[in-house]
Amino acid sequence: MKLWVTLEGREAEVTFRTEGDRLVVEADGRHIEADFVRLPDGEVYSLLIAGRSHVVRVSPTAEGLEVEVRGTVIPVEVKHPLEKMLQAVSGGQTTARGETVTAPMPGVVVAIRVKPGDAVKAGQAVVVVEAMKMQNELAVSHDGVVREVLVSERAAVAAGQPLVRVGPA
Amino acid sequence: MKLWVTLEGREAEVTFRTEGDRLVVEADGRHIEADFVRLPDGEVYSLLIAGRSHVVRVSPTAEGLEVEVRGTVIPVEVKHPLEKMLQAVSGGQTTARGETVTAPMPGVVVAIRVKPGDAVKAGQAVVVVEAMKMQNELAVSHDGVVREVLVSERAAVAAGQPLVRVGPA
Amino acid sequence: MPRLHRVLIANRGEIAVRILRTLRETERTSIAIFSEPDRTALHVLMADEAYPVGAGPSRESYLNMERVLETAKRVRADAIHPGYGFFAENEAFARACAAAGIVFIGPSPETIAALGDKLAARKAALAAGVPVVPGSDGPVGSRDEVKKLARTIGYPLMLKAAAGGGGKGMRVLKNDGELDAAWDLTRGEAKAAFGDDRVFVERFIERPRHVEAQILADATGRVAFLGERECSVQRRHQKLLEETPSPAFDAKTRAAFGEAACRVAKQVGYRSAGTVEFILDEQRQFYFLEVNTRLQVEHPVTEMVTGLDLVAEQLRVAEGNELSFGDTPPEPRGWSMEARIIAEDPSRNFLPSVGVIERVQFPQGPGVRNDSGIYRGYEVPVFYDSLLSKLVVWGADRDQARRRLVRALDEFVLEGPHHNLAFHAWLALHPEFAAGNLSTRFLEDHWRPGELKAGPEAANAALLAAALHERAERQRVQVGGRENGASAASAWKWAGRERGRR
Amino acid sequence: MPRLHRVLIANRGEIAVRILRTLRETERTSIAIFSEPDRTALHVLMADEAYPVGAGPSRESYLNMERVLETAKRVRADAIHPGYGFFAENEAFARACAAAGIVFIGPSPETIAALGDKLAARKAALAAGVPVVPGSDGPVGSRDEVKKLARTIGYPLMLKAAAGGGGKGMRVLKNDGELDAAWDLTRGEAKAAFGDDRVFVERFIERPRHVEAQILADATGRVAFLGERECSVQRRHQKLLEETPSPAFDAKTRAAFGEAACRVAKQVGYRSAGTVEFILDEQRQFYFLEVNTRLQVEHPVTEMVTGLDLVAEQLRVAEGNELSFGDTPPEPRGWSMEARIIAEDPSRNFLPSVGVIERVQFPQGPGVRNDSGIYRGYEVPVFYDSLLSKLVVWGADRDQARRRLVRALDEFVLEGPHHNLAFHAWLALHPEFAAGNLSTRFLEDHWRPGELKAGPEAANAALLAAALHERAERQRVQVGGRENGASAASAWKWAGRERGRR
Repeated sequence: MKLWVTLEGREAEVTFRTEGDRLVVEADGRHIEADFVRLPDGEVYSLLIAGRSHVVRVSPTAEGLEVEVRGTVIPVEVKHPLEKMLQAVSGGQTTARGETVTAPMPGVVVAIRVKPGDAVKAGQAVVVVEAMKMQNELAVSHDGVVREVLVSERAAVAAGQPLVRVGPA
Repeated sequence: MKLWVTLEGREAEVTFRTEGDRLVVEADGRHIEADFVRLPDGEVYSLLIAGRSHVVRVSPTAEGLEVEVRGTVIPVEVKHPLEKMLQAVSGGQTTARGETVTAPMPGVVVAIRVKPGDAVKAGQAVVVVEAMKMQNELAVSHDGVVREVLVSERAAVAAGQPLVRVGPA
Repeated sequence: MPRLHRVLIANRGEIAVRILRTLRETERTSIAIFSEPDRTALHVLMADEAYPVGAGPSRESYLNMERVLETAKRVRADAIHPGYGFFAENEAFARACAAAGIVFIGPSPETIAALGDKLAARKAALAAGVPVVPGSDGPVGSRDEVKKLARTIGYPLMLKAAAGGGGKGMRVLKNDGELDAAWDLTRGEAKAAFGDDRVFVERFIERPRHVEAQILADATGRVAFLGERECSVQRRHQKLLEETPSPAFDAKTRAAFGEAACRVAKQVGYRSAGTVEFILDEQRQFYFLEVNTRLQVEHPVTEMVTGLDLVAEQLRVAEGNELSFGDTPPEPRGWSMEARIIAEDPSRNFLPSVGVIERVQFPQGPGVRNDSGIYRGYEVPVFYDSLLSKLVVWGADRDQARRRLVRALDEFVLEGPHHNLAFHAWLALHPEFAAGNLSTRFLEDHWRPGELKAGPEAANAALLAAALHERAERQRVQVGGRENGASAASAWKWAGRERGRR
Repeated sequence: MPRLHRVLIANRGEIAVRILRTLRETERTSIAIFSEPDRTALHVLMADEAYPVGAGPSRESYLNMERVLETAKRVRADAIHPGYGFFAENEAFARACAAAGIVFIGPSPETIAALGDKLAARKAALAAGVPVVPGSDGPVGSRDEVKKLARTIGYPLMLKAAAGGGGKGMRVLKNDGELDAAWDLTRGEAKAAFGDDRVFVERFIERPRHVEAQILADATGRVAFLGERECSVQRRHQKLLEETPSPAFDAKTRAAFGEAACRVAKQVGYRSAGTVEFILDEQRQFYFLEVNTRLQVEHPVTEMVTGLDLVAEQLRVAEGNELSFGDTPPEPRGWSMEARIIAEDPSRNFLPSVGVIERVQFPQGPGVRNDSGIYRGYEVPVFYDSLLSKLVVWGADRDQARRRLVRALDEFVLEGPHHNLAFHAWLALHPEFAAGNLSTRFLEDHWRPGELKAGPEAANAALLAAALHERAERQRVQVGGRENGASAASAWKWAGRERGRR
């Protein structure tokens, strides 16, 4: 089976097959073999790669997978051939699309730092949400212009609720 | 709902109902109320009985239930009205039926102490099975006469495998 | 004073569990209270008795003084242990307990009052001849007042909530400009956290160490010093890792330090367990900061090296008995560290995280202790703070303790909310940490986003895991399952946001 | 001697996990080996490296000397730690390691040989002027020989496998009649367990205490005594609960005891960690029993009171270094107890149990240590012994340790195989145990089937749980689901059998 896997910023074309409890992977030139077994509790695999023992925990997230290896969480982006092709077509200039700042968790809006029309720089805090007794400054990830402010101060917000929409600069 | 519950040798007629997170039980004259919630992992209930906190774990077994309360396992026999009636009809002289001694776990038969026709007394060891590096003497629970010996010495046996059949005395 | 048979714990989470363990070990009845969302919290499940006290928000339950006291009276509690936070340092609550004929396990209301206000505490320290950090003598009423003060003391200054503690409601000011930004935010936090928006300022020491003294005083006024704890590794004034002894101390410093701490305690007629907080400047001169009139989150490291049970000692004092060790506390043995395991995402600026504990396996084996309020399947509520567990280790010396911490973190399995296990592993392996070169600016100096990159071997394992996941999913995955390329692409863009939602 | 970087653990289960924890903490590479059914065992998952050594039965894997050594050589192991059992006390294996240029972590092959044979060990003790229990001077060849001996020493006698240990292959004889019954069974067990059916006899002391000395000797022949362990609570000569210090000892006895243990060790030029076992008669006179030339299952209690890591000390000695404490071992502090958590059913005459660990929550908090080889979802294999976990507690004194054990047992959740948690709770709460009145006959004297009856409050809770279960099952349960009344009735009869199957 063939996949495109993006891991720590690098994308690689990956082909793999399994023979019984052996896993054979080819990724940009490298050949990796492992003895694998799925453990009983959760999506957890025990891998023996040339004798080295690894327990890896896989949890799907909205943008792909998170794989935990010895406490470190490694985000992994997996794409299938067609998906890959479509993305190529769409050009994937992701940063030109603008973004929406959402509440990362339930809380209360204690400050709004921008108004529609304001220009914002990547990393600039636009909203302050208080949750778990901490005030959290929520920032935009790209330069842009504020299109909408969707909440008011003191408003209680739910996890994932859109707070501010920002369009391309 | 009505049940017959046998607990530590005593059988009681039990009626119960739930109202939201309240459980109301009547058992031979006694009235017990509890606040209950099922916990997320396994069949485990948190009970607050007049403020006293109990975590009870329920696991079904062949003969009924095992309820674990603070580390102590309490076997509980539950019967439904019809079942109860049928048992009444059948008289339930269970000891007259004879029994079969089975291997409680995988192991090797290291000794057979009886042959067909032998009279055996309750508690008498009839077979020795070695498992987990221990020799375990398996006894009959009632007086009787050996009908069949189903294995030979040195035989490897599986859990639950019948070893000796004993008929009524 | 009769034995305290029935003790109500006016708290929740790991500290409530910690306290009820000692109650059980001393054969007392443990009585828990719980808010609605805490019906299935671990302290409720483990207690002998448990009673509801209201809705989720603390103010409606754990901080609902009438309800808590009414419950304590109704269930005939002999005493109340407040834990930390909530009513732990609340004078009015302590008085109300006394009025209700219930023993408050802690110092007297007068002591709490005298030390609860940071400014009064400063005065007490000065009266006891213990040095304090230069600053405003009282609350400051306006930005301008602060600016005036800045001319004399000089920037950087620290703006602090008068009623504050636990690092909440504090901000550093490098200049007048930062003051303007921080003024409202700090007073807002102070108001929200303590219902008191008074703030004051003091000189900000660039690279201070935070070192505190554990004291234990009996009813007769005998005060014992149980060694120091260094809590320098902090983020936003929130302690992350504590240890005892302090790598900055020699025997001479320790003696002077303990002596100063006891002087402050005697000055205010202290009783029960308490913590005298100091900061050390770069010259290792210590200045009095404040007294926490409660059991501290990090008290276990002191227990690990002394073998004492501080909660048991508090109970002894509350019963009017002398301390278990009389006049001579046990010699500390070895070294202990505590890592606070918090529901937050180090890779996203430590954003708090919530959710269900999907899987948890605590590290075990020699020299490891877990104090925790979570279990598999438990949903971490949003109403309370995000401390999930405390991983405490002991070693014969600092390096064994540190390596044991690394080993234990490596064993720790925690799935569900994001957490800071990997951060602690980074910290414990950092050469400056290993060398004991600590300060409260450790993170500003050494932590950079992206520090948690996995090595090539882990990356390989992750690659293989991804392949195995796809194999497992093969049936369910339809190629291009996301409606179109654009939204597949947008998954990228949203990645940041999404991860926060878990 | 160079540092041992790569250490292969020729063992499995909790002790393999225990050893690899120290390897990780001392920054060495841990190399596990595993049988086919152990591919998912905890020691394999936790090790840095893991290699297969054959099929399930020990003889085909963990006891397959060629395969294990070939593996150690192939993966370039610097040393092998044997743990306990398997090759731990196997002279030939130790020699083969040396021949292969691999360090065997333990005493020399000569020492193992000298002490492995109980009769040779008796001679060594006598030579060192240490008293032994009167008995046969060598193996006994026939029933008649034993009967002759019985005339001089007198019944009761103990029939023991010459190559025995760990309580396997031992039987008590009260008279000639019992001898006839026990002779074949004992030699059968001896053959099965040790491949050697030689047996010998010694005087059986009616109510002995089992007390053993932990010793640690460096390469230069310096021998340290690290305190005693009392292991009197046993069933069928299988230790169930161990503690240190012994409630039977005063300082004077301890000094004489330690001195005797060191004499035996010096007599045979002992090296590394070892245990000198004694029995105490009713007059508290101690007699040498045997030397276990290995790390003991119950070594953690010694670690709890001394703060030492015995595996780390073994590594130091194997590297030719002196002990971490030089000449003066640390003063023991407090009291420690270890409860062996075993897959067996106390309510069915401790019948061994197997199965999947459906749920496990280890007790946590102050003074609690778990050394375990299990995890949720793990299936306990039938090939190896049934020790699931060791619950170790520490207290400032015996009573705190005992009450902490009770508390920890109460917290312990273990679902799947039957286990002896409730038995240990019964034991820890028994007045005779609390009083320290122990002997190896403790169970014969005090344990009766049915001791584990739950109290009325627990019975009520169980009743309610049954009701809630029925409610949950309401849909699935068809009334009379069992085909007919007869088989419903027979469910009763079969109950006993069935429970064994879980």
